[in-house]
Amino acid sequence: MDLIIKNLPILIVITPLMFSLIVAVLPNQRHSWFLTNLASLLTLFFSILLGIEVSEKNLISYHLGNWPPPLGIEYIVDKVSIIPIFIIAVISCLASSFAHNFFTSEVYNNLISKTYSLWLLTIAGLMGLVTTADAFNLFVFLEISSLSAVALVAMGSKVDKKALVAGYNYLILGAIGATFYVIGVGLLYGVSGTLNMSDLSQKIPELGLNKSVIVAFTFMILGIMVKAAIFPLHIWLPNAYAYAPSPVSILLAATATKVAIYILARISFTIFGTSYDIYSFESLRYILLFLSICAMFAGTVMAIFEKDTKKLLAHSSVAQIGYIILGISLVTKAGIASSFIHLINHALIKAGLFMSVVAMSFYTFKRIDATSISGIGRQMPITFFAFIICALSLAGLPLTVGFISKLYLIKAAYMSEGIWLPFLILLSSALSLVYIWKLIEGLWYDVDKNNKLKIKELPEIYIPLLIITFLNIYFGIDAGLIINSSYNAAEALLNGIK
Amino acid sequence: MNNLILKVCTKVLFTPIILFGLYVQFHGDFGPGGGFQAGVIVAAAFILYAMVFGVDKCKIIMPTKLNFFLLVLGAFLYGFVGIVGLILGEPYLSYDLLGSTKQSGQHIGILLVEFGVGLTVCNVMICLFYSFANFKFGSNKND
Amino acid sequence: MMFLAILFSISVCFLLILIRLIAGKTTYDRILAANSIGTIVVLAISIHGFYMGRPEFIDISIVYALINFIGTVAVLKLFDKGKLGDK
Amino acid sequence: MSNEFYIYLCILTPLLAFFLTPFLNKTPNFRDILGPIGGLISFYCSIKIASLFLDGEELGFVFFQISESLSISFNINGLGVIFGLVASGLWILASIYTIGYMRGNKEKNQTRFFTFYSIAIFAAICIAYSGNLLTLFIFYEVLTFSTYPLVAHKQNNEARKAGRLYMGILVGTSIIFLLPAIVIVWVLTGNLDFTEGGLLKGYISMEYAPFLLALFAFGIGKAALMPFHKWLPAAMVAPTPVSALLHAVAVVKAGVFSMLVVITYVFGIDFLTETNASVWLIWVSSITLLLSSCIAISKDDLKARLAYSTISQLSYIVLGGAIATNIAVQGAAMHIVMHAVGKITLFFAAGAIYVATHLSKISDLNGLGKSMPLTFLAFFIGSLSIIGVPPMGGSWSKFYLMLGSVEKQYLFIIAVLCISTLLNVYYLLEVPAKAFFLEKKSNVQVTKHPLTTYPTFFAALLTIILFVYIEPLKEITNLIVGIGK
Amino acid sequence: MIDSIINYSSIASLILGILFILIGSIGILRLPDVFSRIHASGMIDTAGTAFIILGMCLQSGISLITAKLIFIGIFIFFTSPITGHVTANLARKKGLKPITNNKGKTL
Amino acid sequence: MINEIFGVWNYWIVFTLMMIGLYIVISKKSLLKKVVGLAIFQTSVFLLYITFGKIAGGTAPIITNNSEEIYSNPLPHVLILTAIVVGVATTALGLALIVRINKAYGSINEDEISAVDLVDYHEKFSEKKNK
Amino acid sequence: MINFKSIILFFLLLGFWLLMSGHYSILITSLGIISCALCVYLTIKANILDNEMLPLYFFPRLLQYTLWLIKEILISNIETAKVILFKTEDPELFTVKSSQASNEGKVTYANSITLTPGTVTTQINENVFEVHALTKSFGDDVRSSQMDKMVSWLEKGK
Ligand code: NA
Ligand code: NA
Repeated sequence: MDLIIKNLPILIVITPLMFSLIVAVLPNQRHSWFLTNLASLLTLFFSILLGIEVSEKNLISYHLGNWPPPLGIEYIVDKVSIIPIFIIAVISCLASSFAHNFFTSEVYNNLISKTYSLWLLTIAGLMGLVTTADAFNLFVFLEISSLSAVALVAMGSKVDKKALVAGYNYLILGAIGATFYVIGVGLLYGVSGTLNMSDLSQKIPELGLNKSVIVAFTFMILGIMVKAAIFPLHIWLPNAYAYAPSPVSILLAATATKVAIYILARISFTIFGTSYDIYSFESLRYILLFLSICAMFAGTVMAIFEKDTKKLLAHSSVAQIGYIILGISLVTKAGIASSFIHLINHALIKAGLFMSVVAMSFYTFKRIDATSISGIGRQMPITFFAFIICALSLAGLPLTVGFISKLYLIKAAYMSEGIWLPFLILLSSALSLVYIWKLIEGLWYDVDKNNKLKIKELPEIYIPLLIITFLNIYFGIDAGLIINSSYNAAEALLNGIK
Repeated sequence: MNNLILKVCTKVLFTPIILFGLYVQFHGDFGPGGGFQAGVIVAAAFILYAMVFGVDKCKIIMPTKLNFFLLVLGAFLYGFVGIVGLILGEPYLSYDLLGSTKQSGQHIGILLVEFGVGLTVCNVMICLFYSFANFKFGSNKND
Repeated sequence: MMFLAILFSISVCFLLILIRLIAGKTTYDRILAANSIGTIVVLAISIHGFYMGRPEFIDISIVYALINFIGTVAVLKLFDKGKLGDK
Repeated sequence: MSNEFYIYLCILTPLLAFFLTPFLNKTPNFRDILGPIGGLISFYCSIKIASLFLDGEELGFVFFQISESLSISFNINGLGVIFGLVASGLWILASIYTIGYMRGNKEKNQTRFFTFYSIAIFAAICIAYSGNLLTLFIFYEVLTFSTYPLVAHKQNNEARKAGRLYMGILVGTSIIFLLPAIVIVWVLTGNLDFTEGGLLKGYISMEYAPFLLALFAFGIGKAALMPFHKWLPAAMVAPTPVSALLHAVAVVKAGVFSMLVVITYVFGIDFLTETNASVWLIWVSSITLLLSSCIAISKDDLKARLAYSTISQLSYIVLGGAIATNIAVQGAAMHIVMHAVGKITLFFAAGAIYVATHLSKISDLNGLGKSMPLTFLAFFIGSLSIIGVPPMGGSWSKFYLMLGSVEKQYLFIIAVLCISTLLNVYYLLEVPAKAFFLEKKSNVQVTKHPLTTYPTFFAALLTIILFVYIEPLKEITNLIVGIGK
Repeated sequence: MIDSIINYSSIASLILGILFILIGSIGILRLPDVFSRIHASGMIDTAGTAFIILGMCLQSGISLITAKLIFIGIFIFFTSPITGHVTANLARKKGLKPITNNKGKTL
Repeated sequence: MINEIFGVWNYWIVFTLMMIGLYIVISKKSLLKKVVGLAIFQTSVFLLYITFGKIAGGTAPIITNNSEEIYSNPLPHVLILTAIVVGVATTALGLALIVRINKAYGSINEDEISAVDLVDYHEKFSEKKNK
Repeated sequence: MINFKSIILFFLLLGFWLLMSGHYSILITSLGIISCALCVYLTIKANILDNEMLPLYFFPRLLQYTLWLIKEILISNIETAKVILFKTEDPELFTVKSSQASNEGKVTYANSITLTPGTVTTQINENVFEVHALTKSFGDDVRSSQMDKMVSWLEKGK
């Protein structure tokens, strides 16, 4: 036990990693599924232990291979990174628990074991991404996670060949993003001679005003912006989410971009936080603010005109990412906290929405078209109930997590920008009601055109779906935990800025 | 390519290339070698064989399943060596405890890790070749 | 200094063949030129090792020779069959 | 027993009824008696709460804390006392009447109907006693969702369409306008609690106040301010007891109640007077008032006419709030009660007529007065109350509203009130006049159900009683505006 | 004495090698078609490589390096005719006709 | 002097490669060429790292017996090696996808693929209408 | 299927390993033995361990032939250099017959032709080779079939 606690930061990475290797060669798909679940559960268990550790120690630093930083690679878990760690662990656990039937029907038979393997590899990549404190190591994990995610997306080609093209575009853009990031890291390394994040944050101010640092910062941020699907670099996202196999959609929607946003915050505040004054990044943050506002509206408008349900949700994700980035771009404690609140909450919301939509589309074996497959909610009342709750949460109704996010985001926006920003936020969230209403109306009101299909509830998805729904409500009622941890995270991040 | 010279010469080259690959593999820490290059060299032998005699024949020596298994095994070895350190109470990727002394521990660790890398790289290359071998460039418009 | 001079001369040869590689005319010309460049590079790497006083570089030139050969065969095969797979 | 107990009991009784009703599906008698009993308990508690409030006791508790400054809490204020009394009191009458209506009409799915009826009452009482905007909003939405199955009860295409419009407008306005308004209040003040004298004072600048008020006014779609009034006539497809519930007891009253709460406890009357933030609302409500009266005249369907009458009457209440003087607000608060009792009388009568004759067109009612004298008499009395003729309760509220506008020297409001009163006279009194004085058209079968007639008549009597027994109500309204403390 | 002899012969060998490579390169550039150019390329692979490697072998004496150099030489000797032949073979197979003066004899 | 020019030239080459790579990715319609462009783009980064790692007069960081040897900084090389692996993986995955796309669509041209998608969409739509 | 050939192959490989290794620790050497065994195993499994791969019967005369070939290569290199630098080429394409019986013999002959600059084997049809020569004199050299005889001599070493 002591051994486990000592090695927690690496355990959450290597557990899924090693399991992914074992799973890849298993001949029996059920066994693969079982091991995937086991790995996810173990990871969750380690994450919980880590959460307890972090609440006591504030910061856990782990040195790979006993080489002390800045020479060796350091893994750090603090009050900021514990948030994405939890998101990844929980979502992976929930989504993998019901994945088997979906993969059996949506993925070519000979690829199912490999799909599980890639799933765990994605988890490992994301976990590594969150924990590593080495700027280059981060790049490696960035690529591990996004390459395996690309492969996962492409697995959806049995249902629709568009998955291949979606995966391809994701790959190309993602690779460009990652390369941009690594260019930035290279430039920083060139001027500072170190790759360790905290070491970088100390050495960059010593350089004074340096053009390389500015270029590096720009490259890194641009690269991560692609990964985080920040408008207008989001074009890969809707198709990738929509055409991926269903459980993958859930996993990606809830974790991948969130982690990228976390990295964005890490880079801006941990690495460059100390040199904030030197370079007066204020002007840059207005660009981010502008983009996030664009994302809010562009995503919403695209979602309004979208027919395919999964794609609609993906477009809505683009808009929601806009909200999250908006909070970060305020560079205040309240702003960052609000963006972390929404980071968590949106993961819960989107996971729930995707899960219910996916459950509804299972028997039809195709994507739900918001207009053509209608009245499906009547045939699957429990799933529909969960869908409604999550949709209301997305709309920001009180007693759901969506309300808390919106509340704190608007407060933060008002506190630093005055009335116009809350106005824009409210306007875009009002617009978002259009597509939410469209979905609900399509799924519930429209007369059943598909009553020939035998659509039943999917029992195995009940528990994860209801858990997510419950969490959506529970954290809407007892918001203290999320709010406090987000404020802690914001404080920890802003400690970097002097 | 149904070419007598190519066939006969491939037969001759196949074995030495593999041996050379293994040589590079196990002399990694003395020269500019290592698992990465070794893997590529060994894979090159297989790829040459597959190009000249056909992928199907190559799959007799290196079946797809074995290929994938070895690929995973290599990666697993890489990770597992790290875990051994972890189980022995050291941080991940510290090989000090693998041998009797710190030096030999490091040496054995690196040897094993390099072997894992080589195995993986080699099999990844072969795997890639298998999957791309039958990709026919049709009359696609390319721009 | 001698090795530097040799390296320099090799570069000249390299450039000469490069002209053929670019000018080409037929694909086979280009393949041939590329193969010859490969051979030259193999030699250049070895000589560079001697120039740097680090003859261990020879291992690299062996690998390069190998890759050069297999690459040429692969390209030829590709132009023959359109794919690498079958006989 | 602690004072909070009464609030709990008052709220939990309809909730208990909600949970029990589905289990009593097999025994309709037990199921149906739950309503009146529950109503009695709740009404008793409401009276107790009212008397405690009049004694100056502080009543309220935090149900739970969401985050530091957000909570679900209940707190008693004057407006709440009035609305609580109305909701629980009329529940008794309505439930008795409903039994008669449902059985007389042999409606299907009665259990479901009663289930959602109870939850609607529960939501209404929670709204009445809510202690902050968040609680109010939540139960406002609960009310919307719980009344949806009631509106779409018949489950035919027409009902579904109406239900869609009903949900669309009420949920849409509440999320698009009301919720942002609440968020803005929280952002500005960091607090959502209803505060005497106004919460926003000192937190919002003059130029933004009207906009915030507009968000509230249009966000509270249940107040049926034009142009968000369409749901009300559309919801008329529902069975008459539902209409009664919607128009008289729960839904629209919840709307105007919320409006008044926002005006008195969030903005504060003094603040509105100082900033003139509500002047535009006077205009909007006046226009709504006149227009809907005109539309009412053009409607031949009795329930549709009553619906437009309701829209117009709601605007009286909003107008009272918008005038924002003590007396006008008092008048508005009184009008909640008066209109509730008056309108429930009219709806009960309309339902009774429908149960007896299956007629719903006014032009078909000629000469029915002789066969249903009590019902039409009740309709007549209810109409007089709504028109504002003494000795009916409605005269008090109209009087106060007039006084308020005089005090503010808004003469055109007086003119509006006068014109609308004339229109009221025309479109309401036409019904009993036709029933009593015109020839009976053809053979109309009249089969009365006693449980529909007597509650109707009792409700009519109540309008008269309220005229005489106005003192407690006055005291409570004094406390609302802070007189006599 | 021996050392300097070895050194000079090594230099001579290297220069010879370079000469052959240079001539081969010129041949590749100058000769009219792919079949003729293969001959020039063959010069680089044989004489050029051989002399250069010989020069380097003389430089390093009897050592591991020499063994490896010889290995490279053998490898290039072995593969050069293969690629040359296969290139020519493919060109013929695809119908490319060499420029010749004995047109009648062309197969 | 030479050193300075050389250093600057390195950056120019990196920059040129980068631009060529990006240009190919953006402008070419062939999915295959895009992957090639991406590979060029990534190669430019390797070159950038090498430039940083190079110490004037230093030799390759392979340990010899001569302890006074000046080695170039080995870390960038390790990093490049990792980056190359990542680059190879990216290219491989891209190619694998192209193979499958070619199988599914019969083309690897962006425009043709979207044309196929469009045709599919219309067929689906007209099917619905006919029903 | 461990036969004489495979054992010979093993020792050849081992010799190669030991020659190249330079590190003779127990670990590395045993790894070398394992590696050589693995190579032999793969060769057997690939089904290529035959006379074409390892023409053992060439060995007795191999050295002599190699020396002769090197001489030939040198001469033709100089000739080719002359052609490239000073003379105009006069290419010709012609066929010759080869007299070797085995594939490995033919391949050796064809490769020897190609390896000597100035001549390239372009096609092989059973025992008819198509050869491209840079000038007529190169062609005459091949047609004189001196090399053919040498290879056949090498082949008859068994
Ligand atoms: Na040749
Ligand atoms: Na030749």
